[in-house]
Amino acid sequence: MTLSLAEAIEQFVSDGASVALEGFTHLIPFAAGHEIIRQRRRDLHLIRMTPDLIYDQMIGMGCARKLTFSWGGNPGVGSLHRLRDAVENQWPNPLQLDEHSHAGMAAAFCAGAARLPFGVLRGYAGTDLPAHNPNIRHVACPFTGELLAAVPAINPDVTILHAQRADRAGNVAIHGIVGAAREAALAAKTLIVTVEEIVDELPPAMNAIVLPHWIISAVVPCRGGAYPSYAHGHYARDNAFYQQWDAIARERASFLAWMDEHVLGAKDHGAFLAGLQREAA
Amino acid sequence: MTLSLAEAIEQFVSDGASVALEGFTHLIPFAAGHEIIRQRRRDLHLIRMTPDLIYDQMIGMGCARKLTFSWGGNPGVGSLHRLRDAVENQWPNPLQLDEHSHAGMAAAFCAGAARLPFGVLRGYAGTDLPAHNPNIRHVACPFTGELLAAVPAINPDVTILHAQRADRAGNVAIHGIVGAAREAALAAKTLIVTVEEIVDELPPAMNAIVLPHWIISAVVPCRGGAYPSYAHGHYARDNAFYQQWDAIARERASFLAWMDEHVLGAKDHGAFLAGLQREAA
Amino acid sequence: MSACTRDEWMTIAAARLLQGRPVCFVGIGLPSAACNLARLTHAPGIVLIYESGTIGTRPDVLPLSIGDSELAETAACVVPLPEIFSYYLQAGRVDIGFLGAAQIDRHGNLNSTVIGPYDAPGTRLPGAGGAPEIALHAKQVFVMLRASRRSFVERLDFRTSAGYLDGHGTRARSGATGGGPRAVITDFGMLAPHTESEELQLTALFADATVEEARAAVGWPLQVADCLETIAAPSAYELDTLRALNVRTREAHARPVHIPL
Amino acid sequence: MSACTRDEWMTIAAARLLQGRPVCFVGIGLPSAACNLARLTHAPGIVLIYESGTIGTRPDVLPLSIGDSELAETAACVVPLPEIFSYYLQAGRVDIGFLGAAQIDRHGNLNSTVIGPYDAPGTRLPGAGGAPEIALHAKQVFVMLRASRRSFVERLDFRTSAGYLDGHGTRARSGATGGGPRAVITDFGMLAPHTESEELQLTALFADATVEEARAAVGWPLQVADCLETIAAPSAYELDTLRALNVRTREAHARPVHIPL
Repeated sequence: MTLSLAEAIEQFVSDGASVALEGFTHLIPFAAGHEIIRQRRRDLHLIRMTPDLIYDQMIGMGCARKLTFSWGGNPGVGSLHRLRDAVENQWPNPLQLDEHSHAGMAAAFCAGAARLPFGVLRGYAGTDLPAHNPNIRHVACPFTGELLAAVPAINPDVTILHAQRADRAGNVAIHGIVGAAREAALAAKTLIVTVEEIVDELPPAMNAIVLPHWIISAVVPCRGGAYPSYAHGHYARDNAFYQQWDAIARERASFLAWMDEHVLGAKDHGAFLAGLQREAA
Repeated sequence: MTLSLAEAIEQFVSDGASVALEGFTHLIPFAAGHEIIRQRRRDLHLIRMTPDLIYDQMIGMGCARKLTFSWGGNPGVGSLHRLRDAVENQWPNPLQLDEHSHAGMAAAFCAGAARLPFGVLRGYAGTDLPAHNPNIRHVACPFTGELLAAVPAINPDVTILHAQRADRAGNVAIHGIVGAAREAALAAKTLIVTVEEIVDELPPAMNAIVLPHWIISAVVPCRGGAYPSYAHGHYARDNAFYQQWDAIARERASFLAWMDEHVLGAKDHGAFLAGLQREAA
Repeated sequence: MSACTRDEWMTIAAARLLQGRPVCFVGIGLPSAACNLARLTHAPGIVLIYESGTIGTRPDVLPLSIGDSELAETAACVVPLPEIFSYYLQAGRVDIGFLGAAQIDRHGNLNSTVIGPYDAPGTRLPGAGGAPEIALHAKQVFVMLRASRRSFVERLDFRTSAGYLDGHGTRARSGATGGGPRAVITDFGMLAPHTESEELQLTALFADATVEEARAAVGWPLQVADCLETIAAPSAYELDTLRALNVRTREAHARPVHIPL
Repeated sequence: MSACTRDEWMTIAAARLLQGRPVCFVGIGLPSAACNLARLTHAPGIVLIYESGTIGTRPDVLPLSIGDSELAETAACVVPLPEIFSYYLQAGRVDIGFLGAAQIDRHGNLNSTVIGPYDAPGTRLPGAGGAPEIALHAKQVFVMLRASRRSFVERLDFRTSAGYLDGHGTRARSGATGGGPRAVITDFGMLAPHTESEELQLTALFADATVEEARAAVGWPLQVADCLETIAAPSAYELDTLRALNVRTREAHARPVHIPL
């Protein structure tokens, strides 16, 4: 089913929902995150291995009550200041943390996709994480007796991905770095995919993953939907923007002013991109 | 490392070893199985989801002491008569069975690839398999208390695959139906891959999997190495041969005569194929 | 109606059960024919999955094996086998699973493992394959099996996959996620479970079959449902489509294969 | 030797540790520079894996993020992230893992989670990422970290990943599969664990650094190994290659990006 982004968020993302916007550095669904901010969703349980700028923005705008994550920084730059402000100072509201390692969270997504109640890994040994997260437990191998780490499955109410292409039947193909996109998609109760383009036939590609149309609730055409992240083969990551964000997000006032002008002040992702282009010119 | 097939089997497959020749209907490594028969390996623990004709041949020729499997038939035709003769009449020797469902064996290969001691699934419920296989046990979810099925990891001493292509660095690409080839490859202590061709660059393909060169012990150029199974994009499955096999393998004498003439009597896979071609002409 | 074989009638009766856009986990043989017939006639949106990992296949001819290249070439996507079983079947994404077997009992439990004792079998059958978990997880299971007193038995030699276990809700209480066998399509008509006892009853007959024929072919005292339906004879359209599919299939499989020398 | 910065020297010293064709699990920053420098100089067969799933990458410029497209474009293959962590790292297929951190203690345990109490942190750091399992499974771990009394501490605020735990074999007895931190490359030289106590000792100094400088930068009473080596100054070839790589990287990252409108 093809919807506009506003329709898809309106219809499928409700206050209080658990929401995973996945994509590992690549194909981060920025447009969808901005639309969630515009529609002023509240009390979301945000799930994402690497929160990145889009969760910094959603947290700073007060959308989130809880964060499940494994690495919360600005990749290659430093801190996510809004995430820090929420954790260190409860601004704009307290944020509950469900903190994992990448390996643990990957196991949790895989368990979710398989509809198993828990995932197993050899992990977390010798770390303080289990002492602070009751979601990290142990399970004994019924053959060897070895104790392994266990994490509960992640099954988001809604997973949102950005992809390069869908075909007219609604099958979606992603290539390049895929992260945990497939597992997050298959673990979800509802799956929304924004795409760069809709094509007659999906082209062959190395290392591609394909998601069949009937597991997808909505396909949303959204050119540039991953910017300032990137879409392999379509446009590059705007590393400069990631660096600029450090200054924008450092103070509450500059953050709010920027969000007000660029996100709330833009009616959609096209207007957001046009605004940045005007500013650059 | 590029070797001849005879060298690879000589060097890496020893009597008593656990050996998985994988490939689900597609890309079954017939040439490698025949070479194991020619080199008269004994007491092998054979592992394969769907034993197919190649294991029927290896079992009938006395290579195997144990079989881990989940479906032992001639696909689309009927029984594997040599497998049946071994189980029903211990001919040419007794064959120990470690019997699973596809889902259970897939979980065991995945656990093996991840070097976890066991795999978990919701499976085997209400079946008599656990009563006859001590390798099917249960594990309780540490979060919900639910009892799930558990199987021990499969880690073959040697996995052998057939693939369409390797590049000159030894990276291997498979496309089309892949079955549990990737998991069987990554679960193995030693991995041998026979390939249709060696190319400068692996072409992009839908749904392809790529195995990096450094997990592979030997790449063996072997055109037609999956025949009478098939290599997607290279040659078709010889369904007629699968049907003829039913008559060849039904009686011990006709089986032994055929193996003697076509496999033991051929110095390598090229000679085997040439023999069949002469017979067809 | 044209004259037709019981296999054709079974196939057409099964195809008619597939309405809308169900996701079907398909086995080789009659189920594969039934699912593709449904796709080519009244259910073009049906999604066919074969355990080889091919999703959304639209083969022009029927596959001989579960992993024919035709299935991959016409698929929306092909995924590794572990993914089909964990992320699709176990995840509850399959609406209808088709199963065959060597034996079925009155509660729809199936045997495809051995005739005789497991450790000293009279006949060793191919084994479980995907069946135990299809039986467990598909929202509905359809069984296709020709009837005889050797196949429809009072007591299985081995339970390979679960139907309703001992009936009377034992399956649901065991925690099985799927709905169990909703229909058994056989060569005299159809059986379906009684609402309470979950014992398979005769619910429909082919127009030219009789209750006596059905009872003679079933190894337990077969009950007849309160409302016994008659299965309409194949239409010319159904039969022509099925026969054209079978002709294409035979032609394709008769083409000699080049030995890759 | 040309004059060089301590960062350059650290990078070159780390690169020299990578001999042969090791499989390296690489992090962004100094480790990424060191691994690619080794690849471009004495170790062309080195296999670089980034946690984004790119295997065997040969980037022409250094990535800014762990998931830059350059890494995918030049990779032998790209696999899903769960596969990198389970089928490669956990499976013991990684020879050398690189880690950084905010804090390290005398047994090579690392903190990248919080400064202050976990529930009321003074500084919330990014967190674990791949570190706990890299620390656990890589056959050897190399740590790259500039030294100060705030980073080389007597006691971690939080243990994010395991080094030698409390030393004296506690790591091995805990069942960890990998070998632990074999070297800490810092801006005065290198530390390595003592054979028995597993306490990090000063084992090598850059030619222009002193034991006093090292001791001043470390928050525990730093022991000096019986045999203290001097790390040879960068060769012109090493330094030229590294600087050319850094110039290419700066140029590539300075290119304005087209807004996809």
